[in-house]
Amino acid sequence: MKLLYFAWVKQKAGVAEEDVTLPGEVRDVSGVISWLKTRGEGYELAFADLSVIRCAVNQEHGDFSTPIAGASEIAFFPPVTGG
Amino acid sequence: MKLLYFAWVKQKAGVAEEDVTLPGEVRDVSGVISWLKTRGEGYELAFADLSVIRCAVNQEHGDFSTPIAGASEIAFFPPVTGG
Amino acid sequence: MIRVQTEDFDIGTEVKKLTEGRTDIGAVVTFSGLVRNTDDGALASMELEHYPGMTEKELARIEAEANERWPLQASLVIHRVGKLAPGDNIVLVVTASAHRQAAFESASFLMDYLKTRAPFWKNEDKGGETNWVDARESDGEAAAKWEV
Amino acid sequence: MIRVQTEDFDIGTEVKKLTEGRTDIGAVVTFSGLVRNTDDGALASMELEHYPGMTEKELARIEAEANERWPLQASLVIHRVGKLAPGDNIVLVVTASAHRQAAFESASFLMDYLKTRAPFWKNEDKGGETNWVDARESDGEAAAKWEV
Repeated sequence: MKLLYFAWVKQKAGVAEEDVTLPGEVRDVSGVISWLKTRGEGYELAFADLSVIRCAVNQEHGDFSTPIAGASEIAFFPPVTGG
Repeated sequence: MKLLYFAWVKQKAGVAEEDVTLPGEVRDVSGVISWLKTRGEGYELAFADLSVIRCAVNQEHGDFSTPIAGASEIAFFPPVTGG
Repeated sequence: MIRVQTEDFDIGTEVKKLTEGRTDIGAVVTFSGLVRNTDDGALASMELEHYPGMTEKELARIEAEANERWPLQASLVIHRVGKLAPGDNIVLVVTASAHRQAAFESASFLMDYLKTRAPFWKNEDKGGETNWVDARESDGEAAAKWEV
Repeated sequence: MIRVQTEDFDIGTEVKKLTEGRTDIGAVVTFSGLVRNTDDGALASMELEHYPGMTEKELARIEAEANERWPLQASLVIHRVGKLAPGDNIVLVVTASAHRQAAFESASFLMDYLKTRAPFWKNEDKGGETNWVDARESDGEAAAKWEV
């Protein structure tokens, strides 16, 4: 599973992109976040306030309840500010 | 007093611009139109349907009740179709 | 700024002139109107007649009204007159503001007012047979929605 | 049409490419977004980060949605990425239709959706001190008004 991080989520997590093997019991995006927060202080910092975390599963906007079965790419980022 | 005509009002009246001396009793735009209609068939034709006649007094939009005292230029035209 | 002219205009050039060297503009909206062929595809050309003198005054009034209603950094209205072919530019409206809502709304307002108040008349030529274009009722309704 | 690029764009050139040789377009609306200096005037530059792959897909989705909702003859979205200076162009949206209402509304819709859904993030540089720009609540409200 490829995980991607953007903007300040990337800076706080201290990583832009990584390949991980998720535990079998992780079923949705919120499970991914819970698992990430056990992996170190950077992730804890990045995901401290979930109200400003957005996600995409396979390059489509999702939410914390989006299932990850079959997904190859999950991204985490703040609300977008382009345009 | 300068009178101007545009688009099909000009074509029907058969005149683009003319200098006229209005009778003293003509007080407003509707008076001008009544007077013009006595002046020939072209004017009668041009002003047959007043629902599609618009006017400007001194280059400002007016209506049939706009007074003409002090005016130096009155224009008659169909609803505008620019843009 | 207001211009009535026979020559064509270039949207990019006009926008650059308004924005160049400025860093207080966040949003620029342009509207350009083009000569569209009639549904029967028979339009040969179109003649834009106008009321010299009043045209400039009316466009300036409409532009001043837009600048009163919205916080604009710059605005521009160009309207062509004379003979135009299908596909040719007719009119250009440009509005620049700090934020996009003001730029969008004011450009739309300028066009709605221009369509119902600026003294221009279109005469279609379908190869000899000419026809004065009728005003559209929807234009009157579009302008009316801005009255408060 | 969708483009994500570091290079600048020229509005006039892009509009000409969309309209040239056509006589079925009556109205073209463009929106361009520029880097506006911050209120303290201290902005040195701005870095536009994006999510390659998803950006293009999301812009294409938004453009397809606009073409479903309005009868458009042509549409274009260009978004720049990388380092930009105050006054630089960021984004261009162009919509072309037979009539002006469709062109205005679809351009406004494209910008509202782009602002809330396209994965771009602005990082301001005020001479060494960098800051990720916060999303504006009003952008969410602007996008929400298009949901039916």
